[in-house]
Amino acid sequence: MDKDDDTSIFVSPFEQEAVVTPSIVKSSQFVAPGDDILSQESVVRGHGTMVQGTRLTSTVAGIVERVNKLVAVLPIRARYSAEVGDVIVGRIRDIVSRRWKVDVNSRQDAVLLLSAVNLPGGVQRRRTYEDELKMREFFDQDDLISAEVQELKQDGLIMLHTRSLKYGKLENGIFISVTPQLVKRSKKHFHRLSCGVHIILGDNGYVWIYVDDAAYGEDEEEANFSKRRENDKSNLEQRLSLIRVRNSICILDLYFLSIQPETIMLIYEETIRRNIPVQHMLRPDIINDIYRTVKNTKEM
Amino acid sequence: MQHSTNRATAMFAVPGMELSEQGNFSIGTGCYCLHQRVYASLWGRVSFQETGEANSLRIDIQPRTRSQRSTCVPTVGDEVIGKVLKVTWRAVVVEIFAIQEKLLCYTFRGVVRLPDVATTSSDKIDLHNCFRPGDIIRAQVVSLGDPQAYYLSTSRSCDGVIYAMSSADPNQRI
Amino acid sequence: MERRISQRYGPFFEPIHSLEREYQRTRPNNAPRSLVLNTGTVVDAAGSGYVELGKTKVIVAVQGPRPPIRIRGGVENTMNGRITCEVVKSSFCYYSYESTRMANVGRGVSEEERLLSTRLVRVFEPIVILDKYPKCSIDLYVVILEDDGSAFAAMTLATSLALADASIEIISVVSSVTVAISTKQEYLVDPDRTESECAVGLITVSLPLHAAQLCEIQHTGKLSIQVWLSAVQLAVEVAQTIGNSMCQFLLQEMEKNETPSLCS
Amino acid sequence: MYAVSKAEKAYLLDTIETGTRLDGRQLFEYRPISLQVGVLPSASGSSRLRLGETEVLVGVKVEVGDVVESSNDNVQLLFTVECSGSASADFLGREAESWSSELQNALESAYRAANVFDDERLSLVPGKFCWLFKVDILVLDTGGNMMDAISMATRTALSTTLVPRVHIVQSEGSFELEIDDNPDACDTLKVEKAPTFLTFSLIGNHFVLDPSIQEETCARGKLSVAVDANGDICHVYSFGLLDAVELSRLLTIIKKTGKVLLNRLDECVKNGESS
Repeated sequence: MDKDDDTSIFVSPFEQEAVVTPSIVKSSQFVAPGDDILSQESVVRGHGTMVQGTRLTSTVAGIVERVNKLVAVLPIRARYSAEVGDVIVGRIRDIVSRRWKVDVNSRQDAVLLLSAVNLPGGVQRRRTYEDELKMREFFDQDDLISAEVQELKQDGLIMLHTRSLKYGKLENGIFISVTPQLVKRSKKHFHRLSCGVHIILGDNGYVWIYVDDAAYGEDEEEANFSKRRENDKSNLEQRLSLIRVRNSICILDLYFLSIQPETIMLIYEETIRRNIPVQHMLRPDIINDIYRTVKNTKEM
Repeated sequence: MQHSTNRATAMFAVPGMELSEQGNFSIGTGCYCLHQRVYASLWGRVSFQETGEANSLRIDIQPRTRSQRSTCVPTVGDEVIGKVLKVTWRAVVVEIFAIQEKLLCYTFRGVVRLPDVATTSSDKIDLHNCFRPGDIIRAQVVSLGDPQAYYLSTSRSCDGVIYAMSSADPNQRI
Repeated sequence: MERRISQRYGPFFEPIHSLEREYQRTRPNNAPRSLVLNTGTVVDAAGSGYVELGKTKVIVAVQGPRPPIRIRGGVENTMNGRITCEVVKSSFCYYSYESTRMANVGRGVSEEERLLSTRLVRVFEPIVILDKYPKCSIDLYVVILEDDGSAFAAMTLATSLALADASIEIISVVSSVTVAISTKQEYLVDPDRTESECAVGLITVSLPLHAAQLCEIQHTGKLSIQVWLSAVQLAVEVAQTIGNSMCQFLLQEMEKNETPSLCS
Repeated sequence: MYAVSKAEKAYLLDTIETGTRLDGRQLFEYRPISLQVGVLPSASGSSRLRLGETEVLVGVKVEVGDVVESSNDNVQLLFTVECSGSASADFLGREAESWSSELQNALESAYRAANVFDDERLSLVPGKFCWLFKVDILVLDTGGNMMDAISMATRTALSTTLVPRVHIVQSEGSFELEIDDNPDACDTLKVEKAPTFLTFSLIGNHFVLDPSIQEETCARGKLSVAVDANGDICHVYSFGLLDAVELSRLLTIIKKTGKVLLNRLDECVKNGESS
């Protein structure tokens, strides 16, 4: 139980810094909606910009990005906008004929076709009518899955696929949603942290923190599942480190810091070093403390 | 509960009544098992049936029927009888009004989709030649389907149209 | 009682304390009012129950399990079964001046009715074995014909009867009772309207009969923990006796019905 | 509707079985609470409270009103709970109404039972005029356990409410009320008796205090109790199958925690005003 009159929890430091940004914008700068970006000749208008008369102005609050002549503004806080090849964590919202609708924190639900999933046992065949009836057994409503963006349709519809053994239903872990812009696109999304906890950093800002089944060196057999669960139950230590990772990610999200395995571990180890119990990690005073030290040790 | 102890072999049951300790009994309709005890979940007559195995009885509760109609819901594997409401190229919409010869209080919406109509050469069938709105068909529930309708199948040999209004129709039994 | 009726007519309420002085409880404190039970009152419904607790009269009709009728705009894509409830207080359910003020005359669903229906749904959600009724909705229609206190308890009893009558699988019949704590710290079981209004605390407890569990507790009024716990204890005991008599009633009904068919 | 997958629910249940929760809390532990008072300059008293992800804003407006129906109360409390549609998709349409009427009803009943403003100073003209405190509650964000957040915010808002001094001028049988010319001549309300709610969710076989929205979704029952500083019960509402024997154990916890919580709230308001 803790109460604090400190209002700092409402205002993340990033927003405070943003205020001092000058409105005359140089390269790679922060702009607010309506700010002039530049009046150079022959630029190509990208996302988040608008031509007003002769000026090019921003329509979102974000950072200006230039690629040759293309000028775009990347919003700092926005819904996820997909790119082909992104690894995402999504939640099944609905099942309609031969396809799942998946919530991926985007403007519209993504679509996962029945033909884009791996059948159990990994058999390669045409999806039969029986498979269609068993769709709920593969992924039921509200289930979390990891998947990859296969294709973007003209109207922005996101098509997913899980045609790889590493994708599929997520089990045995905790889900947490963060600002998608904090997750950098990288080659690797499945990480094993040094504390033994596995995470999937979805590009869409959904993060799955879990215990890897494969770590037990067992096959994915139903018989082992209950036994493994027994093991987990006794393994309180592991649960606590999972929760610690979750809270570390929470802190990163709160302070608008980039979420990568390194930064997560930085917070994680800082809290271990200070002997902060897991349940106190999200107390405003402690968060502030951790943030300051971490910021001093490493410019993030 | 006082009433439950001496009524282990009662003729009639009330929901929540303890029927027996779970032992050689297996659970039939209208009862459920909790903490190694069998309780009734329906109001009706209790019947014990031999299951064939030694010392094993199956407990069932026959619900008290006030009216002719029953309040069952279709489950996967049930044989249902319904009336065709609409025929499209891909599916037949059926109004289920009976499950296994039992009339229902409420009708449910069911759909026989093209692949479920017959086991063979399902892509060559013209549904309009097989079903007409108003026909009575027998079918089997294959899936709970989507929130709108149950999925039915008429691929078994005994399934299909069992009654049609007009004799001029080509009442092909599939 | 007759005097009370005539006195309560008029532009103002009389102060509650004077009411209390005149009022005399005619039965022992721990005895509920006479209970009348009936099933199958509504012929068209899948099942129905009727309960009289003294003057409080409640009728409940169950429709379903049936495919949900979409009243709400949003499409709900759940495969789970669900319970809906609609409570209506008849316009004549109070027999005094209040009827014009409190009863629902020509209005939509009143606040009180809405609260009662959410409560009733919550009582029966763990009781009905909803897993057996996927995609279906079980609709409860409650009419409070007359409200002379303990209406919610009567509603719960009547709904139990109606669900049993509709042959819907439930884990147990649910019994319910209201206990009022008077200003003199007496525990009054199954209070009527006057007693409920004068009480310092009012507890309604609903419980299934098969296990030592509680479905719902609602308490209003200020009490110390000890008093509260002993009141709940008393309520549980009375509710169990009421529940047992409800079971007896159901068994007798069954026997009455079945005897002819057995002979033939 | 907040969605939780079966796997998530299983993990949550298992974790609670070990005595910890998914955000690291113990079973009977509140999330961090941050509190601001005096956030609405035009209201007589206001507070904004954040309990984990739940955020509520409460404003109190003080008025003088006519007494209705010969009650002898000095104060009439009017609660309005508004669930903002931006907070949750559940708050659109009819769902919002049932949410707010339920919260409103619980608050009203608890405050009525606790008889909070039984204060001589608040007496106007008995039977003719009384104070009318309009408490407007706006739910800005839902992260579970709205009841507790609302009751705490309401209590703090009321405790910072300033009531102007009023002189009663009696002339020829009719009463006139004159508000003191000095705008600083105000009394603060005494809210020692005001109760606060403590809400438990029943998850698996365990009760957890202050459930998050995820825990609420996984819960099979709820127990919400309003206690005042003396540990007396002002309102109870529970649903879902719960063991009768658990009740007395929980109530002692409630009594203890409620006292601590109320003390901390009072302290917090005091410190906030002095600084």
